[in-house]
Amino acid sequence: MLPSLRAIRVVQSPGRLRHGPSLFEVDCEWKGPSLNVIMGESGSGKSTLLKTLGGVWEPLSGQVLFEGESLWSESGHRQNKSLLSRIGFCFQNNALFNSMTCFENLCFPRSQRRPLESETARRKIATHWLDKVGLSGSESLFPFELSGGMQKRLAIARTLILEPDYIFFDDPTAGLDPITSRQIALLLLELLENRPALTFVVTNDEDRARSWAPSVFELRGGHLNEKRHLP
Amino acid sequence: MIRFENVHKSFGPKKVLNGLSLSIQRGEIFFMLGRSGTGKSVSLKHLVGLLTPDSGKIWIDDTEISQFSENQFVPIRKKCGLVFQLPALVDSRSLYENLVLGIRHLDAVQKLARISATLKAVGLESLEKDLFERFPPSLSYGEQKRLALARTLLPDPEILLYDEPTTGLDPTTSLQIHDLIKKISKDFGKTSIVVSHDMRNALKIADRLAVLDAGRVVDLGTPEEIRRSPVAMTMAFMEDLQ
Amino acid sequence: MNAFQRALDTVKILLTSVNALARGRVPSRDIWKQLYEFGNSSIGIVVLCVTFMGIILISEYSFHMKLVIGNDSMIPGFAMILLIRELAPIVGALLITSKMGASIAAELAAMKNTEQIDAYRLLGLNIVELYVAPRTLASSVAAWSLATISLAIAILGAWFSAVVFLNFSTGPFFQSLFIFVTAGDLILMSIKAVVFGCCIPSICAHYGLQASFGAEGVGHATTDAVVGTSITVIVMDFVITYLYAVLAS
Amino acid sequence: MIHRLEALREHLRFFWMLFIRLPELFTERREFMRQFADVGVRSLSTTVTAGIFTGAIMALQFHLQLKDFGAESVLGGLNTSGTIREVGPILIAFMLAGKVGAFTSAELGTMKVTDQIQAVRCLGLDPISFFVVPRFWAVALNSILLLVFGLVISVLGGMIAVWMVADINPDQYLLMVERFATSESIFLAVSKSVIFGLLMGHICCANGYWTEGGTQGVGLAVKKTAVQSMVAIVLADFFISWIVEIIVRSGDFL
Repeated sequence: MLPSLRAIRVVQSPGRLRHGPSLFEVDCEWKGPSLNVIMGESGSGKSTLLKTLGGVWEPLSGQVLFEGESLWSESGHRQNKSLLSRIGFCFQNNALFNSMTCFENLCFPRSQRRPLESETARRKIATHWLDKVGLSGSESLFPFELSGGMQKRLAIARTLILEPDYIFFDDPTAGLDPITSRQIALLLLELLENRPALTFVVTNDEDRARSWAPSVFELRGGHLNEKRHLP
Repeated sequence: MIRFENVHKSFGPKKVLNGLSLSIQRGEIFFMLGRSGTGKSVSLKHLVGLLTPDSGKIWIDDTEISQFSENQFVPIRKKCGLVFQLPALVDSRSLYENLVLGIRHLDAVQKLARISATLKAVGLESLEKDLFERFPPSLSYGEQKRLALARTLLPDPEILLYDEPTTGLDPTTSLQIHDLIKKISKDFGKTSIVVSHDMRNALKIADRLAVLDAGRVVDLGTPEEIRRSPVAMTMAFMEDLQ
Repeated sequence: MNAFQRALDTVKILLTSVNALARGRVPSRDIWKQLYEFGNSSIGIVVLCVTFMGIILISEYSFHMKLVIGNDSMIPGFAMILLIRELAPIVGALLITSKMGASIAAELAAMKNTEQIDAYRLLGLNIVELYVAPRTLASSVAAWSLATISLAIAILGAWFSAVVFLNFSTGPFFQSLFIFVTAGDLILMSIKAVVFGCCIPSICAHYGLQASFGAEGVGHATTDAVVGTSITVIVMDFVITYLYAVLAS
Repeated sequence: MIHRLEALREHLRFFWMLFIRLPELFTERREFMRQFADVGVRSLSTTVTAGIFTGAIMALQFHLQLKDFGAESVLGGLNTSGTIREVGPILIAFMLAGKVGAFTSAELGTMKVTDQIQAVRCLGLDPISFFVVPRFWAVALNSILLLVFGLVISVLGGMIAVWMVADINPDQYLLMVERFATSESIFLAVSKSVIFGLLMGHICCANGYWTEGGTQGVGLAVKKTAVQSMVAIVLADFFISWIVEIIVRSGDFL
């Protein structure tokens, strides 16, 4: 089944407050695997939009449909578990589990999502992904012992290790110096190449956006405007 | 004017400054660029005595300050104003009280005169009428940064030190901040040392740039020299600008 | 967020934790780890504080008994009853609150800052079951054992100070102890210790999870957690003592 | 063990510095007044709650113990003197350690982490006399006043609890208070309040000012303040009671 995401008049208020003026009203559809970049001034709510689309927060009104299916059941906040397992979210602050080593940070999510998988297979995949993002050798380090760039690499590995069909990156190059941020951007491109997933990346760095996609979506004035071609 | 001579500094096992040698002329806008963790901010903090070097010499004008005590740094801090990466405003005090922290010795009339001139210089004249009622948390992050700059400017220091003034700011605001640095340095004849990793804006306003790597200067020169420089680290920084 | 909403949210956290524990969804490895963490970190200060208070109680009571009845033969019994029923559980709980409770609030606030809590949610995990449940069981077991251990050592301390300072002899000391201290007192202490122990993690977790962002948020969350838990412990102690008084009389 | 001695020496030096900078309080008197009012208002409700419930708990305990001896009549006096001498100061101080102490170290810790302390230093001001000295005296003086006020409230708490459980009406309860609340008990209670106040003021300012390590550091500073305050309070209580015992019963003890 080709991944597709449809946002029907999705309205969201700023951050956790759940009240106050609505930040945006978005009505869009994405069909098939693609890399979509969303840009916008800081404070335009692009991060909140990504979290609403990515199932972190329930939309105030309107619906987010993954292949026609909604993540949030009408009754309460119970989330559709099987759909949730096909989503990978990479947070701006990395959200690394600081009580676990790098290796455990990768094994833990897989043990939750693929409980039947054998321990050895899981360890092999974790080691494979550590090499893929260039962190081989730092298996036993804790997140606070890593540099900014290395933490971001681990966060990306942890997001992709679940082989998700829907991938969300919240400003992956924020707070990094230009050289590290370019390395991370190239790493993303390399990892997402010919991967059948519908991917969204939020950023306000035009240099990086240019390397990801020829044109971008722009969140301004509470609406997600269609493609803007980058010079 | 300001000279580092083979300065070494390490925090426990981590060596941050590894023989830094550098000299900066009066009235110059001097940029120090480098990846995070290469000791840029640490070198600034040595100039105002927040850190003391393990070895090596540091001169400001013709006084050697590497072994100075806390009191000896008081006059130095009047001469060098440091603008921190975070606004570092005192949230529990009004904007006025924040601004006059550095000029408490002046009388009220002088204070107000200087404040209005400095607020105009940093583009915050609109705040002038409610300095007494408003508090830092009510300002936007960009405004807080400008107010912190005004606060550092008020004691009229000869040298201005900027610690990553535009990190965390969106592209448009950081452009405005860079223009502000240039205007203040040229209008008031201040020597400005700016630590940053924003090469594009640095090349626009800097008189000279130094590129640091692993606590040492690996490249030094005017913007033109830096654009054509064969040094690997500089080229890595330039890649974005093609 | 007013007091009632806070109480509601705390009860929700407590029920989720107890439910997870009852369903056996909490790996015993976590529980043992937390039990060690809770006991090991607070044993020293709890024993120290309760013992010193026990010693002082003996001299306080002798001062009062001389005023009221003239002879101080019954002092050890009286003093120890107050220690057993009130001070051992309360002081133990308040120390656990500041030592472990504050860490729970600070850690959860920091985890919220780096969005780890959202990350756990996306893996279909409930942070309360994962983080708070093992600590709830560990805290109530630790509260009870610390109260008991510190009580025993406090009685030794009291015996020592009675013999050395108040020229008591050992025989009457323990004799008055056994006359006055009934099984009911020990049960009351145990109820208090367990009740306080299992509420501390939930109250602190509530404050941690409601923390606002930045260093300010972590600071306020930790402070409010310590204050909120301490007040709750004192009020709960009064309620339990009041019920005991009504039932006993 | 050396680590502990080292820490103790640091604390003593910090405490001594706060004292000799007392005259500098005059230059920051407006900040001191603002801090004093702020701390007082913020912790009044906690003090009242702690006072009432401490008194009530102690009253219940004494009631249960004296019930079999028919010595109910002395309950009022005994409870008052028993509470204000020993358990009252400790429990109320525990509450204030959180509400006043922990809050101040969180505040100072946040200032340290957001570079406010470094910034003020670079503007030629001494951060200790600018931030710490006014807070230390605001916390210390407030704690002393609030502790004494809390003890007075605890008499009220005892009165209500006894009235509810053993229906001894208030004036019967108060009758014996004068006889038992001897000047020695009051002196003991006040001296404990003063020493607890100074201890709490110092511990919270020291931990706040020494905060390191970003957001986690602030949480750790608050935890340290709470724990250290409680242990210091119990130890101080022990030594004060012991010393007063010696003075009052000079022959008796030794």
